[in-house]
Amino acid sequence: MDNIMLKQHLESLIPDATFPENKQILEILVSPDKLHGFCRELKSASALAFDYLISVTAVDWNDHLMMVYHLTSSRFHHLIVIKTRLESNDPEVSTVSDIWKTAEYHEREVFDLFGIRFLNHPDLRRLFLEDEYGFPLRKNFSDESRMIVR
Amino acid sequence: MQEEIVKNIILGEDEDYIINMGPQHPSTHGVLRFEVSLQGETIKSVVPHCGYIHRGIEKMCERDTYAQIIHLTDRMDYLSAHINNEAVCLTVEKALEVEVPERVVYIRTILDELNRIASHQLWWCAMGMDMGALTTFFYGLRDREQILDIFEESFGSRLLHSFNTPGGLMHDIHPNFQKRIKEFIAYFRKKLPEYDQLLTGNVIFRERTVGIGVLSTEDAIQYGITGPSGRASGFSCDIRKIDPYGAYSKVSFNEVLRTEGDTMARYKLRIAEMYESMNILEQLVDNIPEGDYSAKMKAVLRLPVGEYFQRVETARGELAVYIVSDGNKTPYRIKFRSPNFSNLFIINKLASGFKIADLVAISGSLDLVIPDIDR
Amino acid sequence: MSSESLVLFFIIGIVLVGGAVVFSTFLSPSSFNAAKSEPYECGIPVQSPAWIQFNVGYYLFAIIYLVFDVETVFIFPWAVVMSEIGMRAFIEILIFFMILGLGLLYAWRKNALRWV
Amino acid sequence: MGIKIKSMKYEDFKDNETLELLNKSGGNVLVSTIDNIINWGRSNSIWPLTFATSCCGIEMMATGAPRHDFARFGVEVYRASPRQADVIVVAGTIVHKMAPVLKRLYDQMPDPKYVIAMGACAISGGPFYYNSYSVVRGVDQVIPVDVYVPGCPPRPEALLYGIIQLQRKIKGEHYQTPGNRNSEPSDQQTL
Repeated sequence: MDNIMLKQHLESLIPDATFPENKQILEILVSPDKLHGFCRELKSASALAFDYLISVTAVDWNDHLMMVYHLTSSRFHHLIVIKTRLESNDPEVSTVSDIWKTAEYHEREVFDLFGIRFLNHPDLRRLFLEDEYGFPLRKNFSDESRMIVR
Repeated sequence: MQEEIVKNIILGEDEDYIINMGPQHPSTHGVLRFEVSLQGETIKSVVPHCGYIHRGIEKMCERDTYAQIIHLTDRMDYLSAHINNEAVCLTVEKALEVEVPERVVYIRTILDELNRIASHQLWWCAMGMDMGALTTFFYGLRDREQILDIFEESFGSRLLHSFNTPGGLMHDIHPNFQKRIKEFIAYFRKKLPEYDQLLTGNVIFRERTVGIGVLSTEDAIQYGITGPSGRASGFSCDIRKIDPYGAYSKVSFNEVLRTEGDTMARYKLRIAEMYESMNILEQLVDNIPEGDYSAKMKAVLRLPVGEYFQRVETARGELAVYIVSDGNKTPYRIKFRSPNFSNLFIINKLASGFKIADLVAISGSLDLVIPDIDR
Repeated sequence: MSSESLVLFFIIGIVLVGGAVVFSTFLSPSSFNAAKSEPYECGIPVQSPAWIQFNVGYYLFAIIYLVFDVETVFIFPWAVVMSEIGMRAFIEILIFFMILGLGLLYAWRKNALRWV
Repeated sequence: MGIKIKSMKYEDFKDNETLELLNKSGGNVLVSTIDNIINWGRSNSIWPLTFATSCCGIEMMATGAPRHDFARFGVEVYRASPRQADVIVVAGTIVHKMAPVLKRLYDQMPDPKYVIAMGACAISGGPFYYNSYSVVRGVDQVIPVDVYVPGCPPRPEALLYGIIQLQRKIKGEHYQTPGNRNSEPSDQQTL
């Protein structure tokens, strides 16, 4: 199913989503509260069958944080990117680990490196760093004691 | 003080007896800690703890130019170093719409397959050694040295060869590169059946792997298990087939799939994949086209503003590189979706209920490389 | 075997073993730190104590092993003198084996050999 | 009576100036016959601990493999537990979360123990020296190091050369004070 039909299908699913321009993959910008319902729809819709979540990550744009979900289907092999925009001072978004199990650990990594809390995540602990450490991948992160910047 | 408390408590029958298959353990292939709670010898639950080799590569890449990132990506999954570098190079070339000469495409695909065979050889020797068959360590690494000689002759380094740069290769290959590969294939076609005689038919090995750690297809898709571990349970996720990059579209090879999903299926699948890689090599090695080894590239590459995504099939699964560029010479954000990260966290589902010796077999069959998990 | 060579044999044993132990403690450098006395658990401080109530299967296997180990200890002297005594010794050892075989059969039927 | 290093016929080992340095820093000058016997025994059977954190571990495995077999130098087998290991070859990057574990492993080794820092990461943090927030820059901040093997990853021959250097160092010691004792890093400087 190529991008155009995919786009119409997704527009029917979630009317108020915007489709930012992206050269390679079909991109959808969704508001955080609609995210969970939309993802459940994507997985259960037989025509779409997005059952394989490639990766969950975040990008810090200084004034806001952008969550990025890469999704594909193991049957149709079409690819989409879902994005949600979060506030940078108290970022939180609902988890998708009940839809795709692999999200549980990707989200723990994003929590560890970005500090984004995931609501009703089964076991939100830091994955790599110790607890009292800062959030390294944030743009305003600095740590003179351990990091020699060149 | 903590020692006194620990010494004089006697654990009741139902309390958990927790031991650490910790960072320094021969079978964790690196620094990964399994917190195993045991019931006698049977595993109740395995909690993997990582972070013991988290070097913050993604943060470092935000300060490096694209040519410098190559030297960091092959330190992530060092057993498929060349494939990791190629992933970043493909992303950058696709972003800049650079047309790479045909010769580079062929050489890159040949080196991918050689790297895949070398990685599977090392997996085979490590898995055998973990389960007590020490001879596999010597057989496997003896054959791997042949491939490392080919790498060394062309790139100068054995393991981490940053031979790929955005736009092509660092320099041209060695004149008797093709001859050495043909010799290697002839040599390894005789040696690979030896692997089967040594380990696959061994009754102790079969007893410890058949029916152990069964992974169903839905779980493989749910947990995002890609690569040989995913294909062993029927999840067809070979990126070389889904969206072929490099010379994979010009090569006819079949994607090895098995459905049992147990440790023996993962083992057999990787052995079959070595045969598959040799077929690809044979089809490619004779017709490397002439041409220059790299496209004309500016000294400092600046990707146009936007986001770029490329998926590549490494020896352990699907590596996806996601670059967000805001126009200057270093990426604004780079994310590596590493295959081992998703392959690791299925271990609790696979190993619960089995013996602790089976945990060693299962984690050996998942073929984990820990710096790829922590990045 | 005359008794002097037996005594000599005994003394050489003591000297070799004792010498090795004494010589090594006297010659080896030793340093002490807190972590050295704790049990080694892959570099992580020990979490739960090792005193656990584990399954009775381990105990059964140990006992069954002990019984048949002692049996082999009895067979060694018999094997040495078997040629002088001849057929009578052979019958006796068969009875001996048969009794212990019954013991093994009993343990097997009672599922003592089934691993948890 | 100076150090008799019979097994090393290579000329420049003899008049190498590090021998004098070795005498001054390693053990005292007078190395008696007991020392020679014990050091001969210790230096020709150094058992490493299986401790590999990242890419240098693969080159360490290749050193143990058939082609570059370091069992020829007495390094017979990788011991899994520090209780039976003589040398700890730190192969790979040491991160702040791993440093206390490494220190604990080093402490739990029985006494004539030595450390080889293999690879640029173990020597000085290597490629992760700049811009990395979690790498310990150099393993000698955590444990005293006897031999440094540079390279990223060092070739198996480089590790073999490092082991020969360690053997030379052991041969020049007093049997009661092995290893790089005099540069024990003060504890507060470790983390």
